[in-house]
Amino acid sequence: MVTGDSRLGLMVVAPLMGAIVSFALGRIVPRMAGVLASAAVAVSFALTLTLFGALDLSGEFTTSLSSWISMDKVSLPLELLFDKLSAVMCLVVTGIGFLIHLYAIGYMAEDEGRARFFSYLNLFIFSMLLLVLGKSLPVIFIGWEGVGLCSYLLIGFWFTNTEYASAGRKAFVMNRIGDVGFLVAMAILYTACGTLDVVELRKPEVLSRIPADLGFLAGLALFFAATGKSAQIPLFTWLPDAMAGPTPVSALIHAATMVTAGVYLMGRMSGVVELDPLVPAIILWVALATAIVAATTALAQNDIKKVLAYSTVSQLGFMFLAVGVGAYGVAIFHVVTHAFFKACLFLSAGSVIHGCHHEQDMRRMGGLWRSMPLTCASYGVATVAIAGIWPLAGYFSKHAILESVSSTHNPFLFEYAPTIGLLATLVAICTAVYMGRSFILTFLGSYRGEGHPHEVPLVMILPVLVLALLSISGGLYLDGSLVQYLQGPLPPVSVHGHEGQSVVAHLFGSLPGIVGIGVALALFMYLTGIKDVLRRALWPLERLFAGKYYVDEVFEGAVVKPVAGLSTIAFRSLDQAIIDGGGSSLGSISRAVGELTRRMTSGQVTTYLLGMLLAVSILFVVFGEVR
Amino acid sequence: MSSLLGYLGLSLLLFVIGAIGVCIRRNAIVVFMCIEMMLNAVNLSFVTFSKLLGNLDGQIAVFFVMVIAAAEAAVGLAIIISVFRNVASVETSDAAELKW
Amino acid sequence: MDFNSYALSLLILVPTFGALVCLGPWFPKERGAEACRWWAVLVSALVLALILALVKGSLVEPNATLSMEEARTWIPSFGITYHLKLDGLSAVFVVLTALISLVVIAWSARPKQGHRAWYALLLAGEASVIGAFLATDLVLFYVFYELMLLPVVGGLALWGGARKFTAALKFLLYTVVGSVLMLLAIIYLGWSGRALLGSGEASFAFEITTLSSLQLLTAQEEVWVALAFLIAFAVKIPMVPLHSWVPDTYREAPHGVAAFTAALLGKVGIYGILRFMWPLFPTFMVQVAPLLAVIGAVGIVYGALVALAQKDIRSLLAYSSVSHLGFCVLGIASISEMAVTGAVFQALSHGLVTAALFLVFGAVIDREGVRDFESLGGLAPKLPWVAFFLMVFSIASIALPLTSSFVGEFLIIIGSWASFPQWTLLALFGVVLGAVYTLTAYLKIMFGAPRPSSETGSRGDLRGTDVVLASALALSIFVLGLFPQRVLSLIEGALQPTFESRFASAAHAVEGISPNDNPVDQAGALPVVSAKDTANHDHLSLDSRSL
Amino acid sequence: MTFMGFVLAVCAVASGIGVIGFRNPLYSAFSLVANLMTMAGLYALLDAHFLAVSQVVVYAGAIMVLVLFVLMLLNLKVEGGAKLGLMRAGLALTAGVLILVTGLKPIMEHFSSVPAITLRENATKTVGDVASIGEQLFGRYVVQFELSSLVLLIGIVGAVMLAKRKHVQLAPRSVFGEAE
Amino acid sequence: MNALTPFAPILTLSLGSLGYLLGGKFMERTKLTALFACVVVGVALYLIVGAVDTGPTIVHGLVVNPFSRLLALLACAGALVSIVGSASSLRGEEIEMTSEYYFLMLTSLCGALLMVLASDLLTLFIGLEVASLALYCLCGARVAKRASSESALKYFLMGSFSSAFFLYGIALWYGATGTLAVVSEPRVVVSSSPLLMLSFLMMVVGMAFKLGLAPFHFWVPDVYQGAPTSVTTYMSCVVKVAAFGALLRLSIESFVVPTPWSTGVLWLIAVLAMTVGNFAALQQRSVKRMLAYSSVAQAGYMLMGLVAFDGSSDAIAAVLYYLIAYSAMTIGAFMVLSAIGPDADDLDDVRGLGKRSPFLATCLTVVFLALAGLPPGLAGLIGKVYLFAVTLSNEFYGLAIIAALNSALSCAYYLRVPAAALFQSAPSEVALRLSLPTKVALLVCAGAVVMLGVFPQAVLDLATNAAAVLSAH
Repeated sequence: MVTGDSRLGLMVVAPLMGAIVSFALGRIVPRMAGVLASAAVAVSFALTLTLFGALDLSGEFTTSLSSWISMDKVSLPLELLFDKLSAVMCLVVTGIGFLIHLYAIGYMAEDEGRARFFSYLNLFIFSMLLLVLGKSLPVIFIGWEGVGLCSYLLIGFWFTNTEYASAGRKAFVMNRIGDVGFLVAMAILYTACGTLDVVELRKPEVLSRIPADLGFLAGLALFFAATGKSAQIPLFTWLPDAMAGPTPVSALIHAATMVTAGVYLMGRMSGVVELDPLVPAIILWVALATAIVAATTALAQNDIKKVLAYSTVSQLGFMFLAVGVGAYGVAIFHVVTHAFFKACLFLSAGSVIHGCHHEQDMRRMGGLWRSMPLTCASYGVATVAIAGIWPLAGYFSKHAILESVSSTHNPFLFEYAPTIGLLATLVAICTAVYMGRSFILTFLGSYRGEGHPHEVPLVMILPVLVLALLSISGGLYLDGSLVQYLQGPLPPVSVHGHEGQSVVAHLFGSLPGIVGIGVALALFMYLTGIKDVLRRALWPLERLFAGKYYVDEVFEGAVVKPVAGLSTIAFRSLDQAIIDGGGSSLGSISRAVGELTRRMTSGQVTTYLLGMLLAVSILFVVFGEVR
Repeated sequence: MSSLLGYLGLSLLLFVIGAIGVCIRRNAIVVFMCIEMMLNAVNLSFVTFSKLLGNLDGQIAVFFVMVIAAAEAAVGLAIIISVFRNVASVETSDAAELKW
Repeated sequence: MDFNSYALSLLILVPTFGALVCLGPWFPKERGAEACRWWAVLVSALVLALILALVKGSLVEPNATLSMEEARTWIPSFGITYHLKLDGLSAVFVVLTALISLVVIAWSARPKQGHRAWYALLLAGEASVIGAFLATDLVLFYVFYELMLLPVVGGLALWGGARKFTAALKFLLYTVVGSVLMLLAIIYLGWSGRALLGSGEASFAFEITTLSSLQLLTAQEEVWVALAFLIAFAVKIPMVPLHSWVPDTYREAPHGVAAFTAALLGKVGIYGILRFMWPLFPTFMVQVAPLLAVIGAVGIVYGALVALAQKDIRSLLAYSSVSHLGFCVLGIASISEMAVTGAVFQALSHGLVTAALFLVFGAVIDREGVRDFESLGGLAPKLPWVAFFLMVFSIASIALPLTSSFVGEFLIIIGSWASFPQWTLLALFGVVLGAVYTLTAYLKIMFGAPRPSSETGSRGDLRGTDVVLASALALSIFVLGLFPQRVLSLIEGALQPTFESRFASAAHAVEGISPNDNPVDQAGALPVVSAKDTANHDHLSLDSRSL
Repeated sequence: MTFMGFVLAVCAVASGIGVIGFRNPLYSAFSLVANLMTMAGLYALLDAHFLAVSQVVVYAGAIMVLVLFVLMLLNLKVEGGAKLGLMRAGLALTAGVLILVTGLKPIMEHFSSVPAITLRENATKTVGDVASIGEQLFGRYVVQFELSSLVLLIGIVGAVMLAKRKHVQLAPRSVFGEAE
Repeated sequence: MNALTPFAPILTLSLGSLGYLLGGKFMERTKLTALFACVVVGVALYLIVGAVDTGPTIVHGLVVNPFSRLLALLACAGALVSIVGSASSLRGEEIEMTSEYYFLMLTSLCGALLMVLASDLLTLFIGLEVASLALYCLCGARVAKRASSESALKYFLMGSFSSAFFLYGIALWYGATGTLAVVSEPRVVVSSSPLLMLSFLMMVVGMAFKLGLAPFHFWVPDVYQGAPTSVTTYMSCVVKVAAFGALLRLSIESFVVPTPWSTGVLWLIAVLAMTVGNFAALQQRSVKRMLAYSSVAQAGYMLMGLVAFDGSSDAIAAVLYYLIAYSAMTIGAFMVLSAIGPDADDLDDVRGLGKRSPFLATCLTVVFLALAGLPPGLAGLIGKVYLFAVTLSNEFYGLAIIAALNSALSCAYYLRVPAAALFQSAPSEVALRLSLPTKVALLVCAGAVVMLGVFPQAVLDLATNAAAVLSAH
């Protein structure tokens, strides 16, 4: 173990500096902002690579940023830990982050607020690095909240549109609700174990200090936190709304990195999560439900980014499936591959939007393969990848998840394993269908929009191509090895790679994806009549899907309205009427009494004299007889 | 000696009558006269006590009370005249500008 | 003449003198305004420099404990002394006072008329608040405690809004009713002190260390006396349901005075509980802790809920203050060293944040001429600096990490979980609501399409000095958020003696009323006691405690 | 109480009631004169001869003449009968009765414990003739006697100040005084 | 010669007042009336300071001891300050017969001194009447003003009425003890005989009237408002001092309180006074009436000390300290009004005072804050602290709490005056010009209000010393 490596600190600080510098300098030379910000991320990426290279030789790296809270008996330093898990995450964050920064230079070239944008983006990278590098839960929480803030700022980047700004607020608040879980977990763990250090919290002797019921609660609270950040039921509706932000943001934050923080957290705190086997079971069911709901909803969306957003939610559900069965490594594997192809998808979609003059509705696209061939190619590759078709990246990770689900040992899940497997496979098919649909609607057929779509500049297409390449090769390269690599920080997983398998087996494994894409082709390209028949037959379902399961409405009715009502009641009935009114009425009562006593002095001296006589007589009566 | 105690009772009675008069009459001069009557009632007590106790202090007190009553009369009547000049009445109910 | 023996008095005298000078004829009506401002800035900067010089040593040295005293006789026959003391606890608040005063004074926006009175009031307010933070004699404390009303009432009455007199009266009555009861309690204590001191020179004793060293009151007396203190401080802090002066006062007061009041006055309540109630009524404090926890947690949620329903910027800030200070109450109630330290830190941080918010929101109100955020909107492009600082301080207000508020709230939550998990959980919902109303307000004011109608009364963005001042506040918020440890140990050093000497015995005394009978739980409720044995080098290990 | 005393007492009460009962202040004044005279009689019965004489001279002679003079000077009308509130009278009567009831017992009973023989002895000791009163006045009470002159002086000066008028300005002046 | 020293101040005042009868015309012409009064009171003050204690054998009705000396001193000082301060306002009040005016003022002071120095009840009563009769006339000194004569009439009628009660009390005391001396031989405890109790009640009624304690307070607002402000200034201090001196001495020396019974009586009156006074003052727009009601309340606070009297000197010392502080406050408050103008009364007249005369506004603020018990008027605060202290230490918790709440309530109306003066705009912007004596007197009052709080020890010692005389009995 190496302590105090300055590279680690620099890696984190570089984007922060980038944020400040690009903000300050960017106001003066707007064009420089993107370059500066990208450079900062590049530095981080480079440092990550060097550290990653050194990891095998020297074990883990730690460094301390600040002693933060250090009192007599309480010590909560700001320390960073670079182990294999954080290394992988860092590579994803800085690597893909760098690509997206590059892309954004082109994408945001026309925007007035570029400096602000890149500054936020860099700030995000900084926060995300803190999150994945945090050695103790408070540090992770700092990053956790930091990315939430950046997400808020970037979703509402075009703040003159109140809807966008509201979407940002929604994201933040939903995340905040989740954060309650994080804080509760920290409180429980600290109270029980006296430490919040993630390394400590992996040790069985430390974990054994947690009483059983609290262990359950802590695990659940952590998962609750993760549902907020990673858009799982019940806190997932913010993610589709978050598409209000610029597309690079969607790619970076709401697809590749931030939303996977929940998965990362589960992995980091696997010891706590698994204290009570009921917690993983809950995670699994929630994840499955999320995957299904999101996938079906994606079927009925027309906004290209919304489709991708629901797809992300659904894929995150897949990751949590792995978490639920204890296959953290596999989950991380899917995080990585998902980062490749989803970032690619988003950036391509961004290019499409950019090329179509900010049109996002797929019904007004089509036939774009002619005008934007490279984008079309990348999007296609990524679609195949996410559909889970061999040999592209998605196949390996998704297959690994399905495999691990079927081999679960969790007492609460054991007997349901086949059902879960079946449902997960259905979701996989569904994924392929909606992705296929989006590809078909966007790139095939004939152009239905107005104006002339055009291919995007090189600085935008290059990152997309790199990501497409990664989507193709990433799975092959990382299959098995990544899960193996993560065995140290994460609990061992029984799933193995696919090395020995034949092509036929692979193709058989890709069957869901192939079927899905086939269905999509059938329904949306060749046999559109059937689509209409189906649509008529299954209209309630379509309604449900198109209406996003009415989750927003339910949330509005079950949470927002009651809170608003409660707030009005608290203000009007309680605060103004009773508390304030009580005080005021005390005031008016005393004024009235004052008026009364004042009127006793009527000006009539006879009355005064009578008053005095009466007073004397009362004194006599009251005190005269007393002995 | 019950006769002497009777004087004490009479004194109290007269005092109370005077006090009641003070409270029910509105003519300032009559009120003043009632007060004089109250003082007189007290004087009777003084004299009676003096008799009962066998010392002359009570009677001396009465003497001084008379002096004071005389001065009071002078002052009081002057005040009443002064009020009469301002209000054109000696009814206390007319001199009720100051109130509340 | 030794500087140190006068240093503490100087902290009070310098601003007093400054205030008197402000009133003099040398700052004439038209031309003297800026000169008067600079004079006041100079004086308050001097005070800040002075207190920083006094505190510096213990901030730099890791293990130095801060303790300065100045004691003089005042009314010997009555046992009333002029006794000032600067320790970690008071130092934190005095620094806060000096800083906030400087910022409020230097802030360019001030009422159009009456600059002399404005600066004199602010300086006098600074002097009295510092006095309250330094006094250890109860009567002296009371004097300063009442003097603090001066800037608020004066500010309200001179420059307040339409309903200023109602607001001033309400403020006054609430605080005075509370404080008069406290005065009775103080006197009762002082009298009890006489009973035990025997036939000394002084017939009464009001000095806190003397008083707290004696077990003066019977259990029942303690309840009544402590209750009187508690009510007074509860009004000041303010605790729900004694808060209804807050919205009126904050709504009607001029920005500077509102900032001053919100940032500093309530802190005296918190300080008072820790400085006076803790050492004097340890048993009571342990007994009342569950109630305080409920009040604190309910206050957090209640304040946040009510804030949600506000349309007026100032009312929103008022209720958000109620909500945020609920954390302090919760922290104090938990009687865990961590949470209490957190509570003090939270108080400090709230002072910085809320003053900043009042000033920057004040800039919005000044420029737009309206204050209910339904009629504001889209200001961000027009007022970039305001938007920037408002965002920074809003973030700090909702306690995002790396801001000082986070440190406070974090410590409170973690620390009080051991004692009151259910109320801590409730408090956490306040955190969520806090984000909702803060961001909603920000959204409504800053975001959205710019409104052409709001162009009237526009005076441009923040001025240079204001930017510097706001930056200073922001910087201190982040520095405290990132490097809180020195300040924390300063606070801790001051609190620890009380903890160790008083609460150990008090906890045993009230063992019967503890929610659980398990001895482990007892230790859990008072982590300090158990932590001594189990603390290792890096981490504080606590005995587990079941829900 | 001797027969004479009883008669005088009845007269005193009757004239007292007359003072407060007559609507015409003049009749009240005459009743008061009567009352004062009965008092003088009572003093005489109580061996306070000097006081009895003074009573007639000072009260009936001086004070009442003054009162009557003022009454005549101001030419006062009869007090409005309708205005005499019944409630007020009732309250005053109640209060008076209460005082009487609560006061009478302690006053009357105080000397009941004193042996009658002592009281009779005491009674013989106090004869308020001019000599004995004069001795006291110019002996023990000389200071008070001198001070009483001050009282009378105040009466004179006060009356002068209040009743004498110089040039009266009737036009009201402004609250804030005038620039001189 | 020593035997005569108690008379020296009395003699000075009476001879001084005679001086007005002899040289009044001359003094009026040369405008020396006020100066002469000041000189006389000054000499009297000096003589009081120099007066040696009379021993246990009391000759000719006067007693000098630290207690009576302190009160006499206070009365004289109060009179001096109010005479100095209001000398220049007589003209505005249209009081043209200044020599008579000062004659009456000196004689009433003389009466007040008699009240505190008297060793027998006869002297006390004469003093009471001297003081009262002179004040009745003084109240009507603005002969052409209706309110003035009305207040004189009211004061006169009610004062005489209450005097009758007081006199009856003396008669009953005489009947019960066989003596007219303040201190009976042997001393009798009030609750030992019903007659004494009756006597005590009667005397308390008489004194409560003079002090304006509820329910005998009806005259206070009308008289304070109607009388010339200069007289109100004088009266609010001197009468209170004298009556409190008399009440304390009667209660403690004559009736040997405390007994549970007498405490009950006084408790009730104190509570009634502070409550009625404060509530009635709450809604006043007339500052003079408001101050009048407040004086009712303040008298209630002071009575609290007597209620709490337990035989030790603390309680009485508290009353004395508060009396001293209160004198300064009330003189200051009324003097500010009379400095504004002869008819300044409504809150509107005070408005914008800060602009018209900053000095006056400052004095007003200090004094009113002191009345409310708020710093920087520390005297009020310390005085209240002391009173509360003795009340609490003798376990009158209810009384203390009532008083505390009352004093909180009182802030509501006290502070309206400085608020109006400082924070509201003036109806007229004319700057006020104050005469030098007024300024000096105001400065003395405001200074005393602050300094009595900052350096209270000397005064506290004095008060404790004085109180020790009473508690020694």
